[in-house]
Amino acid sequence: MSIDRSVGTTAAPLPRIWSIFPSPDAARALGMAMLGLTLTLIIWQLIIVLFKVPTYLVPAPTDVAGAVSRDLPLLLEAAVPTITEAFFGFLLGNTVALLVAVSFVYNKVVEEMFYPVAILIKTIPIVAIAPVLKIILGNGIEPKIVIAALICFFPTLVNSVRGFRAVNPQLLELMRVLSASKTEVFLRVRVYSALPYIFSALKISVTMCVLGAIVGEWIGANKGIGYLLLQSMFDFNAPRLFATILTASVIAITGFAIVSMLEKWIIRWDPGVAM
Amino acid sequence: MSIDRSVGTTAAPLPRIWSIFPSPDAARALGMAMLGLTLTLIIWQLIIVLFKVPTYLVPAPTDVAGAVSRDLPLLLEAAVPTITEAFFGFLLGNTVALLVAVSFVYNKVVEEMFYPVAILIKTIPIVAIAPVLKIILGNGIEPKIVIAALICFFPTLVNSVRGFRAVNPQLLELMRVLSASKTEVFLRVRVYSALPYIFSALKISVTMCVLGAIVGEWIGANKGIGYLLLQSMFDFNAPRLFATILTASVIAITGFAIVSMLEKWIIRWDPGVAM
Amino acid sequence: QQKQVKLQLAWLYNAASAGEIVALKKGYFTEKGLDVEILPGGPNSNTVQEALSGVAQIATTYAPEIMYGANQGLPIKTFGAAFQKAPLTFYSLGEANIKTVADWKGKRIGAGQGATAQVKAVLDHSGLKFEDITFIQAQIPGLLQDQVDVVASWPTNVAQNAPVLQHAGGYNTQSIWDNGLQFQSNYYIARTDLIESDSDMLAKFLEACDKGWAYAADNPEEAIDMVASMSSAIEKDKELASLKVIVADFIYTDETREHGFANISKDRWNATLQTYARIGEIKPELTADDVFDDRVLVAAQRTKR
Amino acid sequence: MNAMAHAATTADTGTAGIAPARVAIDIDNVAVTFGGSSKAVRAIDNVSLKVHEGEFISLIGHSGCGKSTLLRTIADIIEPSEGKVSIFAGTTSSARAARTFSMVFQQSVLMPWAKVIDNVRLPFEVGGANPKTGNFMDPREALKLVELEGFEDALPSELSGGMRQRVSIARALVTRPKVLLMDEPFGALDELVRDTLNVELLRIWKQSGMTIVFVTHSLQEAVFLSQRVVVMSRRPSRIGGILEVDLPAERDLALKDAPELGRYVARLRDMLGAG
Amino acid sequence: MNAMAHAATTADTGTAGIAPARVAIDIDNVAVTFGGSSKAVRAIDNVSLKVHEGEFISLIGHSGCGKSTLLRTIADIIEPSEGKVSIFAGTTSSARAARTFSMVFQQSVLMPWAKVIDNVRLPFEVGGANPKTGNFMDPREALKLVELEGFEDALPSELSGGMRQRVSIARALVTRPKVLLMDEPFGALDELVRDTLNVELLRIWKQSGMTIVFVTHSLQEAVFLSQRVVVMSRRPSRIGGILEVDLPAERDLALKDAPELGRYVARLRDMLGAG
Ligand SMILES: Nc1ncnc2c1ncn2[C@@H]1O[C@H](COP(=O)(O)OP(=O)(O)OP(=O)(O)O)[C@@H](O)[C@H]1O
Ligand SMILES: Nc1ncnc2c1ncn2[C@@H]1O[C@H](COP(=O)(O)OP(=O)(O)OP(=O)(O)O)[C@@H](O)[C@H]1O
Ligand SMILES: Cc1ncc(C[n+]2csc(CCO)c2C)c(N)n1
Ligand SMILES: [Mg+2]
Ligand SMILES: [Mg+2]
Repeated sequence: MSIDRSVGTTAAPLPRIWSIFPSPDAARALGMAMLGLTLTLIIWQLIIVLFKVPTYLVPAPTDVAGAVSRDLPLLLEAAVPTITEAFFGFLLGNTVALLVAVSFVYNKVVEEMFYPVAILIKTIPIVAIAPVLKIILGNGIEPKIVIAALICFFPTLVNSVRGFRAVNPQLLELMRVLSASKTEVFLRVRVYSALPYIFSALKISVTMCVLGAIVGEWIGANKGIGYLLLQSMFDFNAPRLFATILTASVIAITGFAIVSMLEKWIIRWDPGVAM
Repeated sequence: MSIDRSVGTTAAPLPRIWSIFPSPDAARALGMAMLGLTLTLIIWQLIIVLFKVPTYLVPAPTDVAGAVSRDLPLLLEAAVPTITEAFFGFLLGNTVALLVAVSFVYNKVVEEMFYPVAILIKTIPIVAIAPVLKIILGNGIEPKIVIAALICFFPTLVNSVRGFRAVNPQLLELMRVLSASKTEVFLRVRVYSALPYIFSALKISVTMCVLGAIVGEWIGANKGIGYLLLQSMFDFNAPRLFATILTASVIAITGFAIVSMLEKWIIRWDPGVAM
Repeated sequence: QQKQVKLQLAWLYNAASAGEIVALKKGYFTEKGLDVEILPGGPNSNTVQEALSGVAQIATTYAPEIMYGANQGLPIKTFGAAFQKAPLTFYSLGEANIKTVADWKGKRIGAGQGATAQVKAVLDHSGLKFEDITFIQAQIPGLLQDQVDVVASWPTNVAQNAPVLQHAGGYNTQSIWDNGLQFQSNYYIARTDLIESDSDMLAKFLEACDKGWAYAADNPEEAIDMVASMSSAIEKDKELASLKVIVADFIYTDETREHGFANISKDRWNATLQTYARIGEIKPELTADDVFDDRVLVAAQRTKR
Repeated sequence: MNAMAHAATTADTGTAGIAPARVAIDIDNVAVTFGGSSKAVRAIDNVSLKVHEGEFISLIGHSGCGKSTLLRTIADIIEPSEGKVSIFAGTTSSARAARTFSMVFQQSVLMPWAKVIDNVRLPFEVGGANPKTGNFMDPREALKLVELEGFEDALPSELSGGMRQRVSIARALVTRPKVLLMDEPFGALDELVRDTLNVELLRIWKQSGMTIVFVTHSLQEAVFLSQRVVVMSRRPSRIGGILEVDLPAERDLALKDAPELGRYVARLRDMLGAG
Repeated sequence: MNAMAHAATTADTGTAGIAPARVAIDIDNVAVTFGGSSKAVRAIDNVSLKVHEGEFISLIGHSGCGKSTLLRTIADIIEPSEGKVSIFAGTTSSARAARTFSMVFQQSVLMPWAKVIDNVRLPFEVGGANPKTGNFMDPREALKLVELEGFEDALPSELSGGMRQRVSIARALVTRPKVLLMDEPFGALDELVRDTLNVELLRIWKQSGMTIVFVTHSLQEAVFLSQRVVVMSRRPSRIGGILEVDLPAERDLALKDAPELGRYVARLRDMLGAG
């Protein structure tokens, strides 16, 4: 049963120290992930073989593996700009989302007025504003960062607004008795209550910002995963196309793993508990 | 201070009854949303006028208003298929996400193995697999539903996995003493603990599924918001393009409002509290 | 003193922009006193808007975009056309036995949403109506998977068409060019006011492109190397095949032999505009003068080849 | 017979009764170590104790000495690091599955989203218990027992601290368990309610032949209720001594102020001080 | 002087002391009504009481009668539906801002993410309190006072129930407030610790001249600590009576078992039963 985590064990675990090296836990998770991916690949290969799916449509994992080994330098080279764009887009989008969420929590009226505006911005297709972005931000990395940021902004906004409000009311009473200012309540209580929600959002947006960077590259680029994707599509080079998608996935999965590790490191208390 | 909600008031509120009619609260929220949107439109108009932004790039709200009034029947007609696709995509994507989240929570190994696979699926750009989707699902409404579902699947997965785990450990101990089965723990405790997370995810995915339906229509449709969007873009009809985007936003905002209302109706206890 | 000029391409760097890239790499632009930057495009780029809004002074784009832009009164015109013929061609597998557009009746016709008008125009030319066919958004895989009977593609994209070209049962084609829709492609466009005020610069630009394309035609391998040096993911063999088709069938035609590189035919523009007006795509009052300004072509020294 | 003479520091003294009853709970050399955030804590060490069927036994000891830990070990929530616990000669987990025992937690553990009545009804709805076939109590009757009629439909957040604790007690009684584990059940109750519930508990105990393990801080309560009082020493906690209470089986409230009870209390105080 | 003679049912009896002290807390005709999920509950009604500076006053009453509600009204957490509360002739909210009072909540309210020492330090870090200029206690000293040295770095989830409550007490003492509001602070503590803390509290009280309002369920504790004991009647609660405790100012533990204390307790029990 999942209760196990509250069970005292014979041997006390070693004291937790901050380490950048993967823990045995992380190694196990990695192994399991590999297993899961391998299984998926096997099923995929089986489907390709059994249903005789042509390569130009969906290549078999073996074809993709061939493309990966052939095009590895190309894939790695393409990964660099995309990772950079995704990274800064992630930072930008989430920072803005958190700031907006804070303003929403500080001021209900602001929330009621501008939550719909946030949704409106969310529903603008990138193509519709690409020229504007190009005019304002040029042809460099900036518009791609902004697009990645735009795409990962919303989940963090919604989750952190929720999180900042999911506070134990008794803690709020305590803070009131201590005459804590809104900011102090925020920094001492709401932030911690919101952390599980925020990390959940970061996990969503870390994958979305990779997609955002890719779509951002589609407004015009000659490098990056998005570019490679387009070129492979245009060339009907399905193995390379799927190798490129796989590269994007690896970037996203790595980002997800990093956020998960950060989460484990930061949320050391049980987020379900309230004292 | 936000503590106010725990403050007893002189007059006891009327007992809460389920009503489909908007409450005074809802009316106020609607008013505020209108105010927020109006303010945004005014700022937008000012920017257009002050910076002399040409209409072909970004039209002024007045131009868009003209397009809306001219093209209203067209917009409404286009909204119908898109709403249908988004709605079914929302149902499908969230149902699958919840089921997968449940399987993850039931079985840690499954989670470790297939969370990365979920991210992989999430990072596949729709355009890249559009031909495959078309072959499997045809040219009807199905591929659009599937794309909308794909797009809104991930936030719900991540949030509900988190939510199902954010359980007060004392409640788990209680359920253990009562020898509750995993399913019972699930239905009686985890579901409720996860509800704030799930609703947060639904708010994210309700907007995303509209975008998903639009993107779905881009790979092949002759009606719907996505079709109209592309057509307006081809025609350089910027006012109509933005009127279409606005229609999409209205759909998304309405979905968001419905989910928020459902949330208020279902989560009647304070989600920050643990007894 | 070099003049800074930006060229916004309609697509990624590839064989279709080999001439321009060669001109850049070989310094032909510099020779003309132009410091050119070539910006790649993509599916999320809109070159008409970008040329209008100053992202670039010059852009390349396709005929429908230009007509729709003119239809909206956008101040943009073509001043040259790298491709003398629009390549759009409809492919069907040999077994389907579709020899002419007339055979399309009752068939499933596949193309992108943007090519709907072209399909209409071609149907109109053969006396068919749009309702006589089933229009489906599709690409080559749709044809191979029997989702459509006919599919639109560009013969210049050799890699995409390979499965059809190698199809055991053979294949049939109907190009729009041969079926009543004779517009050109890969037009050079600029703001109307720029064409009026600085046709000299645009003429120099065109002369450099002319030189670039000529060099690419003579040294296709080297041209592709130059393209590849700007875009890492190019597959040289595929691109070389494309370039050869592009040069042989689209850059240099009887038209260029007579009038010179990048020539635009006013009559063709007028005919195309009429066709588009007839099928209800644009206003009937548009003429070639609304989409084309010939002063650059006139001013430029162009190779006849 | 003088009760003092019966005080013993070993665990295996017989019960006060004449008929040799079955052993209900056999705690055999149990130790529990927690792996904490900074260091491992050995909460209890080397605890052995036999509780006989039908016995009422109290645990007392200093705050933080391990009373709750011992109770949670019996309830199969914590696995002992060393030694083992048997219930009616079987494992704790089979006893748990058979609903042999109920537990009242130190802090009232209620589902914040469920009405009071649904919280009390919980044991019927999970773990395979069927109120139709079992010898169960009516939830409303249980609520009456703890003087909470009229609050059936209230949410836990609308109750006072003592009222919440009484809901927990009602929930534990409702299945009429053979063994009742109570962790400071009456701690938050005023004397009057506490007295009532003390008498009520004794009545139920006698009527049902239940075995009760009762943690309390009130020495008076311990003596008043129990046949034996187990005194736990400071951490790492062992059994510091056991006091047999040789008072008549029929006990009424008058006994609370009686000098013989006072003598037991004084003796217990000595034992605690020495521990 | 016989204490019984001083028992009164009106609130405005003077203090037992000779010097006419200032009024610290003036509760003037206060009523509180809660709007519950099913029906409105009037928790307290028509309560008037003057607490003098330097007084130690206890509140007793049945579980759910409104003791916590009254304390929370004084602490400016709940706004009274009728009447008003003044603290040193000012409003409760200015007293709160001035850190005139501290409060110990009925259920220990701790930040689950913060170490014990950081929980105790909280009052210094919010609300503008500056430990350098104020007459404040060292957090470690406060922890020592509640016998928790060595647990500075533990997380609240690693503490026993009683230990958590002691952390709350330390946190309340650390600012050396002029008024101390304590809601069953010693409810979860064993008698020995409770006795120690009783004596310690009396010492601090006398030394500092604090005013203390103390909710307890132990009549003995109420009498032992207080100068006056306020008995609250059943819901809707009013003041059922006030008992003046005319015991010597110097009280030591021996007094707990003294017959004169017993007489006061018996009297209180009668008053409670009547209420
Ligand atoms: N999850 C945990 N992690 C680490 N230490 C723990 C944990 N739970 C309890 N402890 C430690 O075990 C010891 C015993 O705790 P326990 O709750 O059993 O005490 P208790 O006797 O019930 O005290 P109280 O009377 O205050 O409730 C305490 O010192 C506590 O710090
Ligand atoms: N938020 C609330 N909503 C509705 N009713 C409430 C709320 N809080 C308290 N009450 C009601 O007010 C009454 C008084 O509660 P209060 O907590 O003051 O009791 P108390 O005297 O402190 O009891 P205890 O000794 O059990 O702690 C109770 O009947 C309770 O049901
Ligand atoms: C399948 C297909 N994809 C994209 C385009 C648009 N496009 C991209 S590059 C280019 C010019 C050819 O190099 C064109 C027209 C198309 N027409 N057909
Ligand atoms: Mg305990
Ligand atoms: Mg209370």
